[in-house]
Amino acid sequence: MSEFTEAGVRAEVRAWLEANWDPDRGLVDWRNMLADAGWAMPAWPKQWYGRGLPTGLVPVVDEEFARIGAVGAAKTGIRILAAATLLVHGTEEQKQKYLRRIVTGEDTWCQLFSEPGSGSDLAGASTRADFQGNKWVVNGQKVWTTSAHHADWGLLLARTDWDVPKHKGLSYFVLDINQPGVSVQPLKQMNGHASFNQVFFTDAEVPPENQVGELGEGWAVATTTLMHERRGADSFRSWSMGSDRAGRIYDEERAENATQLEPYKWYPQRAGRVDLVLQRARETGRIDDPAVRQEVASLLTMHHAAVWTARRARAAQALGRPQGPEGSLGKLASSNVARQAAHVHTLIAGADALLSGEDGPMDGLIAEILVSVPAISIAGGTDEIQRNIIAERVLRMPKESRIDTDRAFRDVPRNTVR
Amino acid sequence: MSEFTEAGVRAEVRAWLEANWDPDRGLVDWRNMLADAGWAMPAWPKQWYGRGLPTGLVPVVDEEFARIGAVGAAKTGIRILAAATLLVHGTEEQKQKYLRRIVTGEDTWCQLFSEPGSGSDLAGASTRADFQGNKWVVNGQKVWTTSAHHADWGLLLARTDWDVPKHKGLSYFVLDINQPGVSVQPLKQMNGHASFNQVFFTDAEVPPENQVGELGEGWAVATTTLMHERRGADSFRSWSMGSDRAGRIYDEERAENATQLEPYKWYPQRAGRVDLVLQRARETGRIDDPAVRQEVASLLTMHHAAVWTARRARAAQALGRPQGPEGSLGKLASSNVARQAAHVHTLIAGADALLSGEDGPMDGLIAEILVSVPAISIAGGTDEIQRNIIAERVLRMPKESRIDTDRAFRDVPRNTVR
Amino acid sequence: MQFSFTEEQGEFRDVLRRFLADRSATAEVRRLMATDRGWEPDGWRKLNQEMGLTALAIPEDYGGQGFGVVEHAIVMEEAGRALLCAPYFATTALAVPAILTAGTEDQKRALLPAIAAGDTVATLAHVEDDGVWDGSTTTATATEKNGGWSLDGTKSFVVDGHTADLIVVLASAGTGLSLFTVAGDADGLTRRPLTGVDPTRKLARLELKGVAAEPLGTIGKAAVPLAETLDQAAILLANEMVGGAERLREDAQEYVAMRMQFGRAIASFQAIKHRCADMLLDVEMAKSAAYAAASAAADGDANVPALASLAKACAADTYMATAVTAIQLHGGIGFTWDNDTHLWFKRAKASEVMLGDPTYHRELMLQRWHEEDAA
Amino acid sequence: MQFSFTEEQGEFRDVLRRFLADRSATAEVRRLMATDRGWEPDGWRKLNQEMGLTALAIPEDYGGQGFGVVEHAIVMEEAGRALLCAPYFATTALAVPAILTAGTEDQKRALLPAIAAGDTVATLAHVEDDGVWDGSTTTATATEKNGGWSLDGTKSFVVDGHTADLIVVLASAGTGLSLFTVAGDADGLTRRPLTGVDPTRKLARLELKGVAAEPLGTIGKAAVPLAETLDQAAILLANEMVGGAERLREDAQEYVAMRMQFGRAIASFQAIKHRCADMLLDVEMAKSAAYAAASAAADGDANVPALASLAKACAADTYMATAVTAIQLHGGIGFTWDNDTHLWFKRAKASEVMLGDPTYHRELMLQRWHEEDAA
Repeated sequence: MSEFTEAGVRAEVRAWLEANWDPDRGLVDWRNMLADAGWAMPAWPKQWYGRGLPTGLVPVVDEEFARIGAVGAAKTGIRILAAATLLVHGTEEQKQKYLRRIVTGEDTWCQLFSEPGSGSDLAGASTRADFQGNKWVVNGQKVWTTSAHHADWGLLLARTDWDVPKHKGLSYFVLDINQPGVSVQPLKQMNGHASFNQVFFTDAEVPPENQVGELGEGWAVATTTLMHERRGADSFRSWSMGSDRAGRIYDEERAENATQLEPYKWYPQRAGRVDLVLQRARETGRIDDPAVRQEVASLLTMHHAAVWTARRARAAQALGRPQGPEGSLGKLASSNVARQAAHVHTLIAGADALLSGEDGPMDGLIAEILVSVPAISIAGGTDEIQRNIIAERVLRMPKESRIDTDRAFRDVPRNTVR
Repeated sequence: MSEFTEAGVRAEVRAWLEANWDPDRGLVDWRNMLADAGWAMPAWPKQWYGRGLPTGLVPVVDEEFARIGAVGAAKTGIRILAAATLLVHGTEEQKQKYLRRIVTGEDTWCQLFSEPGSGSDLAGASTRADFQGNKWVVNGQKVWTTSAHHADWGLLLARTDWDVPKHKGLSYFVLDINQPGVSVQPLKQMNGHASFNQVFFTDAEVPPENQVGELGEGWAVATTTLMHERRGADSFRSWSMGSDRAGRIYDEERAENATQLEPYKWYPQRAGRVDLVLQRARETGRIDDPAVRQEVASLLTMHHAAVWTARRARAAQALGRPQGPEGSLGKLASSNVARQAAHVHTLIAGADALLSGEDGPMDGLIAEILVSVPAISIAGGTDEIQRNIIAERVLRMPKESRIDTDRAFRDVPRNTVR
Repeated sequence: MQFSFTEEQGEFRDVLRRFLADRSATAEVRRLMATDRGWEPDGWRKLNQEMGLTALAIPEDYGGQGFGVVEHAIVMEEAGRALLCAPYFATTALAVPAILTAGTEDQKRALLPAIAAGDTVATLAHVEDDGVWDGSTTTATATEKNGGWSLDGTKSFVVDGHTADLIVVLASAGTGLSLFTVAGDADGLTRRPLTGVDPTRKLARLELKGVAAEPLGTIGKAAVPLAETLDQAAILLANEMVGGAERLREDAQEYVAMRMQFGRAIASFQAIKHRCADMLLDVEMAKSAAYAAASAAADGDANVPALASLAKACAADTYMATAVTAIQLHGGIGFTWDNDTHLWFKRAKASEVMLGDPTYHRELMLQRWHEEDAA
Repeated sequence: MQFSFTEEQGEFRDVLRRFLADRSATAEVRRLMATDRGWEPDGWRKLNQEMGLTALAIPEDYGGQGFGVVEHAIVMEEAGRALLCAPYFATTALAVPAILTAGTEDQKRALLPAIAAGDTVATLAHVEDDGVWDGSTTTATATEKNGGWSLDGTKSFVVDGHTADLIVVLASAGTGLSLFTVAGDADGLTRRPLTGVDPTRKLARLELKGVAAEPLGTIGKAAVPLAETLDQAAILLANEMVGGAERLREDAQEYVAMRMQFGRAIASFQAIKHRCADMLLDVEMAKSAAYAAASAAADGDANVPALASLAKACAADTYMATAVTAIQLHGGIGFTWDNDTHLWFKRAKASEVMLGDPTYHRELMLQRWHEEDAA
């Protein structure tokens, strides 16, 4: 059994918050206090702004923060993935340099993994890092990079050896975004937003101390990042949207959110906005059409079954039981739900589904659903990749035979960029 | 242009029929006359009971037969596949021996291709034929054999060489079913019918003159049979169900059909019986339910779109145009139609869908649909195989890489029988 | 709602699964389904008493073990998995809830102990020839004469109706819908087995001519108990269905791993892998719905009627789709009588329709939906 | 029905396809869709006159070429394939059929030659803010005064409504539904472009305040001409949709053949191959339905109303499904603005709804179905 009890943790955090919480403090100042007290990231180790708390007890801490209205550590965006990766693979110096400013929100991070030529096949990255003189020199292109335009640091996966199989020739770096060799350009999507970036490297530089993990071990490090990304895939839903209370710290948090959460503002629409369906069906009167009712009921069924499946997975996790199959299904389920939601929103809107922007239903929100849903079955691993994962890792079916892993990467057929 | 014209053919066959048709003639006697006159199989060569007529003009002959009520050549079952194969690959002696008795209906044939261990992968047949003394000796097992229990001859695909790749080691034979080494057993299906057989060979014998095509060229010969099977996949629908008119020849034809068509009597149910849907929906009153109406309309749409697609293919064929994609889609479309039909029949039947036999709707016919439809996406090539064929042959997508075609068949991993 | 089973529940499931794997193996299923009764009194009594199955969810006051809907649903799921040929669904998911919701205290004390002990097999006859599942078109009539009641009319689609010792019958008594208990061997009762699509669960049609009957609870007040009974039955059936679906999925998974074509296990083809992944998704979603509904029922959640319909529709669609896929993955062998897949396919088809098809339940679900209660 | 195109029809299609590939390349589509009008008068007049597109299906008596629905449908299919940004659908599939079915001989002679010549762009305004597609809830009114008529009310979802020279307006004249022609620049007519999901075909909302109008045909007798017009428009739209779907399918097919991941073209993955096979099946079925409906219309078949709804529903479902699949097969790149897939996706979404969604048309189809006539 753990040294921690729910009651003990609750009492301790409550007492500390009552003694220290002050909404008129500065945001960074307060988060530094959290870091020092170990309440910033309670599940992290004690030496790194945490308390080594079991993840099952973290919600207790969150509840107490919410009860008193206290602002927590910075958690939005890629920063938590960066931290999780550095905690496992980083050097002491790297942890010292980056972790505190992650927690305080002073630094913003982005993930430089996907490339035009390597989407589903992330290990096929062909952005190159060559050691020249006393530093790594990076050339190539990354894509689908959220927040690169206001990031300080990037988690870079780059090829350092072209003469070994693809997974063996990658290394992992922390790259300073704000340097002349890095050009960040917005990538406009079909829904009109430009919440991703393309990042171009032309002799961008990375000092050797910014290498994370061993040379050629970049894929293993990236796997840590990706595992945390998958686990937290829907975490943007739980990110604090900021409080509307008065106080300096709330003002600062709202300002932070305005920047940090901007790229994610269409994500709920991408998921289909099931929450709006009954209200819309009632308002439009389409709830009275038996054929529409069938589709609405199907959607609610799929949605709730997916929610309950996720809860089963979390409940098993909280009880420390081995992960069942239900844990790997959420991403695929969310694609099915979102597609059915787009269908139902169209059905409910009728002719109004033709309209967008201010002319469209809900000031264009319905139209935004219709043109955003296609992303959900692609972003973060296509449905096809998810089915491969479920088949191979959960159902233990034979792996697809590979022709790209047994030879030097330079000999693997691939598209030249774009 | 052809030497034939529609008007010319019509006049000629009409005149011949008016001069010769007599419903009180014996069935075999009449068919022998058809064979001699070339009206038995008008598209076949003149020396083999035909007239070398273009296939586009065959319907003209059929129309004239129908007009006067004349019985045609025997066409049911596997016999036409046997004939088509022998016409291409058979020796003069084989054609002489078998073709006339095929046309007259005196001989019944069956196809001995599928095995328990080779279904989708027909070329993986492991029934063996070994040349011993002066004959081939056959051992092994075939399955899914329609009409084997009353067949005279079987089209046998057997392995004659185990040391070459799978497609190279097969040979093709005509096997006499009525011999001690052949045991035919019924194979009961989930719908309660036993319209297929399993055929076991224990030192069954085939004389060398019954080999069709060269030794080791059996796969090419079988491909001819299969091509004709695919082309005529739905031909059982057009088989004459016999007339109810009076006359000796009609009596004999009805008796022939009772035997020959018995194994096929559930095939219309397997296809979903779309023809019954509107009538059933009206009789049960379910036609008034808007949700049911949506499903009925979807079914009718799928069904008619499939029918029209088949007609497009036939129209193009009749015009001598190259085969478009629409010609390869029928089998897959019929699976989709049948599944939706089973769904709609269930929806319409309501609680009655629980009942079968005399207690069930339409004396059990609806229940028979529900438990027969699963066969349509399997028999004659699974949906998965159809999609492979469409992707590879129509869309010219890359073939699945094969690990079974580059080595001696004896070294290919396979299930031992059952 | 409860989103995980307790360790005790898990152990109970494991024991039961092993027990039924042994006692309801497919050879036994095939033997029993070929009989007219569909189950054997001696064998069932023994099996039932060893595991206390009918007693499980009957309150202790009435001779039962007092477990709740979640435990009951576990038994249903395992029974569905094993395709148990027994009057378990009829007795515990139809008759017992009817007696518990409609019966007087005296009636519960009189009827339930024998059911719990496995001595009485019971069922519910609430549907007639028109196949309407909610009793709203009931034409069977109850007449009072000399202080006793007698029933006339026809009931159909009665699960195990020709073999049950005790039949709870829905009839109209002038003042409204009423439930009655009738003895299986009562005078004037003619029971005819119906030929069903699913040979593993038998149905019967009952003709009642002046059959002596005892009112179950208050005359004219059966509407609410009937509705509650049907909700509970739908939830239990949904759990049975996901058990069957899971079994089909596992068997198909095992088959494709073993079956070689083109020199490789067909499980290595991406089309097969993706189909299996989708099947897993489907079955896990339906399990979640069935479990959630059972848990809500155990909690007495206000949203139970909606969740019952949701779970029934979801499980029915999934069971049927899984059965279709399972046959497809087996290829030709899956269409043969000797392969076991069709046994579950037929149960899936019957269960799709039993208590109302998915279209019916989706409509009901929406009528019953209280957004604020949906967890 | 005709199940194959004649050689002349095939050649016409080939010429038109090459022509539009050149003149309506995606760069041009992107340029035009960014304009408020959505098309350019000079460019369109030139393109139209070179190919005689608006003249094609107008009878020779009225200055057209006198071809039938099948040829018209070929143009629509190719326009859908090329995503042609032009008032072609509004003019030839909505306004011209309305004029042909409702107008007097004099009106046809007066109106159609300028349309055939490409000098007049026309449209139909028959829907209002409630989005009811069959005109049954029309609230716009027509008033007679001094021997002339004037219209008041609002029309919405009017295709190219803000740019058309001539607008056929549905209004209620007391005695029943009536059609009127209104000049695009008439006094009292306010035209506001609507922001649409599909930027390649613009919609407008019209406010009419005492707008001078000429009755098209007989006052109060517009119901039948309107219904026939909408059937024909649905058939033509269905053909446009299958053209778009086919283009999406081909582009996706080309992309997967080129795109390498894991050291191989993704076209070599069985999941992709099967998806492409299903997409081909879908598109070919929808093409068959669209062609059959066009052929039936050309023949004056009694089942045209049912077939129009069938074709519209089938093509809409297929176009949308194909668009979804096409984006999926492109992966992330398919979700970007710079990739062309979304242009067709948005047209698919708009076309799904335009003239009534598939659910609406399936219901209509069944109401209109005459079994004996279905070939």
